[in-house]
Amino acid sequence: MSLGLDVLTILAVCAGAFFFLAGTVGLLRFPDALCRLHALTKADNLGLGLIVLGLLFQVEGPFAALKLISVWLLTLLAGATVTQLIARTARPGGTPE
Amino acid sequence: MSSPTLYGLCGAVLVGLGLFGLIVHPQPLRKIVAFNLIGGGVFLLFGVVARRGAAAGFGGDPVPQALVITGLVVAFAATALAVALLLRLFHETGRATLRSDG
Amino acid sequence: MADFLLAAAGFVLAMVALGLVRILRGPGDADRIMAAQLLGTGGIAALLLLVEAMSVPAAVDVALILALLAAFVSVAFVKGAARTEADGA
Amino acid sequence: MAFDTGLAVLVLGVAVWTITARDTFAAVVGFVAFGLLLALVWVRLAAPDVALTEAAIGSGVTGGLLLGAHTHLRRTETAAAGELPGAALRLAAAVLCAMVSAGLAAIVLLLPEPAPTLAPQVAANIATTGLGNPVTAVLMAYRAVDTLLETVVLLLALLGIWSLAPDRVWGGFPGPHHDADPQGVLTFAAQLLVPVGILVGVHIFWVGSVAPGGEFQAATILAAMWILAAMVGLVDAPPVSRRWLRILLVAGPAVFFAIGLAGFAMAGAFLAYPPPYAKLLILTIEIPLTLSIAATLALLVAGPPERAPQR
Amino acid sequence: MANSATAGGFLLVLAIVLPVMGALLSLTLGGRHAERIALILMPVGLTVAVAIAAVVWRAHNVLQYFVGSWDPPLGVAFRADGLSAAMIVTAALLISGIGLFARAQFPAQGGAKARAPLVFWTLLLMVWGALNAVFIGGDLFNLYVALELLTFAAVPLVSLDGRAETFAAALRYLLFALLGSILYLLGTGLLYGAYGTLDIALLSGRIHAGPVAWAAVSLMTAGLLAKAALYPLHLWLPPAHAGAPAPASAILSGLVVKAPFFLVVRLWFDVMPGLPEHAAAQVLGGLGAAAIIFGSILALRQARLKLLIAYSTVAQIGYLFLMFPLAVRPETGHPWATAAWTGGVLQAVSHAFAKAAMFMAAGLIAEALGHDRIAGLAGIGRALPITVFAFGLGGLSLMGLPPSGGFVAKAMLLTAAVAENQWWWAVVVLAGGVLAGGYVFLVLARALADAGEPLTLLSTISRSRQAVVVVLALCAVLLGFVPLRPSELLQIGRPGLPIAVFR
Repeated sequence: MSLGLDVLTILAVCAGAFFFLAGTVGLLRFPDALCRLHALTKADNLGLGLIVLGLLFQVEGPFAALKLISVWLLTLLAGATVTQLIARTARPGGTPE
Repeated sequence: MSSPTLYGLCGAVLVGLGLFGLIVHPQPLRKIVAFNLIGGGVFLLFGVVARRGAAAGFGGDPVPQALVITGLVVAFAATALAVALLLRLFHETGRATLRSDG
Repeated sequence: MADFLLAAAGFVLAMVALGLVRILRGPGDADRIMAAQLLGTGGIAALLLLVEAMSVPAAVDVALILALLAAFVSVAFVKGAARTEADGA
Repeated sequence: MAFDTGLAVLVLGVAVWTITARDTFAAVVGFVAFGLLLALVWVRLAAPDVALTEAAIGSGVTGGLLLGAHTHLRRTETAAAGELPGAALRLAAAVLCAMVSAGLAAIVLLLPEPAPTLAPQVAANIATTGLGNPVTAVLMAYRAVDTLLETVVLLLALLGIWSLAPDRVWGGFPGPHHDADPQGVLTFAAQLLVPVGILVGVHIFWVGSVAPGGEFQAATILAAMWILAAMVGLVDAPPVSRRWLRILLVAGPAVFFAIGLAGFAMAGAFLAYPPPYAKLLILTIEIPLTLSIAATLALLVAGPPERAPQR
Repeated sequence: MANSATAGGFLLVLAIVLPVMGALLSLTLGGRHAERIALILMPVGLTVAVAIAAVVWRAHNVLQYFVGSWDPPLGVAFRADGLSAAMIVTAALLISGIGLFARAQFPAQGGAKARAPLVFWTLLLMVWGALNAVFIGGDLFNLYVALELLTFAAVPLVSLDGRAETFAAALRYLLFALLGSILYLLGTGLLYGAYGTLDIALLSGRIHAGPVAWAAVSLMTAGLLAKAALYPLHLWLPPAHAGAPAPASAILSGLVVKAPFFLVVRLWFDVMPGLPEHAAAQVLGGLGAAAIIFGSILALRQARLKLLIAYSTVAQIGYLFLMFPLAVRPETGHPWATAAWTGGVLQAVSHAFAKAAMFMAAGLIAEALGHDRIAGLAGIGRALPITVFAFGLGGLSLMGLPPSGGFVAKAMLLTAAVAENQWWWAVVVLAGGVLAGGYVFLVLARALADAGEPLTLLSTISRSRQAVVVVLALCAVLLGFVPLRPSELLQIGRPGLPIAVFR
């Protein structure tokens, strides 16, 4: 049974890692801040989410699972807050300084 | 080379880097950041000492680990005091440098 | 399994590092905040993988604190930026 | 091993960035990242307690503090940058620092094998403390006097910060006032985060006696949550002259001292705990200590009084 | 190591706990009570200090206490040898004197004026507790915490007046002090990594010459020198010590800089006895000599009295470090080495009294005149004769003229230098004395000059405050009557005499 779970973990973690890869490629390729922002937030939140999902197959007990999910939710919240700000300050021609 | 040794070398370089920043940067805020970097390096060396002393079923010697926790809290208090002094200096004089006029 | 998770952690960190190089050079503050954001998410992901790989379940709390404090620092960022804008106006 | 090499290189890269970055904001962002990576290193070094502390204090609250300071100082940046010392001095400093690093690196390689350790002694005596977490045993029993003096150091730093207040606002409210924006995104984020954070803090405190965690980490989280609520205007710092505030700040160290002195009578020495009650006594110290440290840390970030007490 | 509660060992705990708890109490109760708490604790703390010295003297041995009954290396030990006892008594006397002097300057007040008194009295007690913790610390990390306690208590004293330039001075002081602490901490970590203990007594038995020990001691010494403001790391000291209010300057110059010096002594003579090599000790002595010469010359060139005194501190710290090349000798218990040892410690003690008296005298003069420009001192000798007299008495110690503690200290360093064929240090001691004579007479000549017209003083200076200053200056003079030979008290716990710990 644990083999099946391991396979699920590997699949989810690989998918998560792929999203990190995609996010980074996006960062490297896109020309302006707004596009980069788009690439980044989508990719890393999904990437982390998939990795958390993968690890959920490994943990023991609901409490540990709850902790993992909280980590993801908190990161989403942080990301959303910052994205608000960046979108505001990174308007075309609106770079601070 | 083992992983603890690797991090030990990393700590050694961090101390030098932080020291450089502390000496060279004219802005006090940068000096404060550099001080924290030295602190990071020093604590890392403690961590390496702790890891090397793993025994009795512990992953590391708990004594240096506890010392690092104490040290981190003290370093934070130092940073807070330095930042407060710096901000007060700035509000009083409009400058944020240590260059004295005399 | 542990080796795979460790490798995955390393891969995520490598991606983060690559992204950092691009972003830290970026012209404005927005890029730097994104850098921190990317590093935060990637770091937490790597940490979670690491915890499972090394089987030290207690260290999940480290990720929890990192996520919590990342949110805290984000708000500090936003407040700071708002304040700077107000000062500049 | 490959992972450790990569992580170490990344840590060094971020550190170099922090030191060499042209502007201060970039350096501060670099420092926050540095702290986060160090937390990973601590997990690799099998020190989860330190990783928790590093994540909470080293990266989180210190990062917030430095960011706040930078916001104030932003305008002085260009003026100060002109004062960079000359190339000769920088070169001399670089050579000196390189020598320090090289020397330290050599020492790391020369450390004796097998490494000396107190781990067996910690393990042998841990039963008498009633604790399951060896780091907590060191902090609260074997080297309790360090911890006691350290909490006094925190209070002292706070008094030092308060002492910077101009006389006319002495006893007043620390830091600037933040207006609440009930519809704002930040307020919403804070309202979500604070309860979660408090739960996490209580959890970290509670597991501290048997698993990684403890009063310093828990206190830092609680402090961060309070600062967060203050930043978005949900709460305001009380005037520093309030008696209850002073009592809250001093209560932890005071209880620590009291139980320490009671050790003379109960166990024959200062800061000694009679074994059957050791865990109970330590917990009795830790609860007020956590609250005191949390209040102290929060006020350390809030800064000196800036607004007069009467409003 | 079954029983750790040594007879009288609890006194060591009290020496730390009483002032620190007093400080916590004054922080809680506020400005009106802070002064009262400090005044009550002064006689109590003085009694504890004298009791510690008496116990050490009677037993002729190291007084030791294991905190929490945990034996080192797991636990933390407090230890008082003859040197600790001498420093604890010095600190208690000086703190009491400074406290009595400061009553008029920081009276208990409410409202907006409450800030400075509360901060001053609380920090006075904190400095006291931290100093005692440094003097009796037997564990290198515990000493680190004690050093930080001292730093955090000392830095806010600098900017107590709230003038803009003092914030810069305080910040510079803090940055130097933090660099010093972190280097000290780094050395501590290396020693633990190599020897698995931080206890000084255990470490002295395990340590052996080698790169690790050398690196650790070099780092720790460098850090402590930054805190002790030894040339060329002295830049922070003059603005900080001169900018603080007079009683705070007296604490900083008289006591606080002695703590890092004390730790360098601990490190070189107790942590690694016999290990330091002659060459390294010569370097320390050379820095000391440079401090004496440059500090004195810079003092001569100052236009303000408090800055002159502050630069003189830089010079007098230099004398302390002359004891290293003279007292570090391969054979333990060498008679000339012990003479240099006594000389060095006596210099620390007598400078503490003399400098505190001089700073407070300068404070009274500045209060009376409204300024402290040396050029404008004419007539003050007639207006405040007792204060100027006290300043002159303190000056005797700085110059090394009899009768004064400074004379005995410098005479012993001089004899040791000549007897050990290290005559170059003797030249420095003499030159420093001449230069000190120069700057002391510069001030006295101005102060005793005729103003031409009667001075109008801004405020009247009470007799009692002047009396405190004279008494402290007299302490420095009285130290001149100690016999001119190695002190028996200071040898307690030293190599040459057995360090059998009594329990």
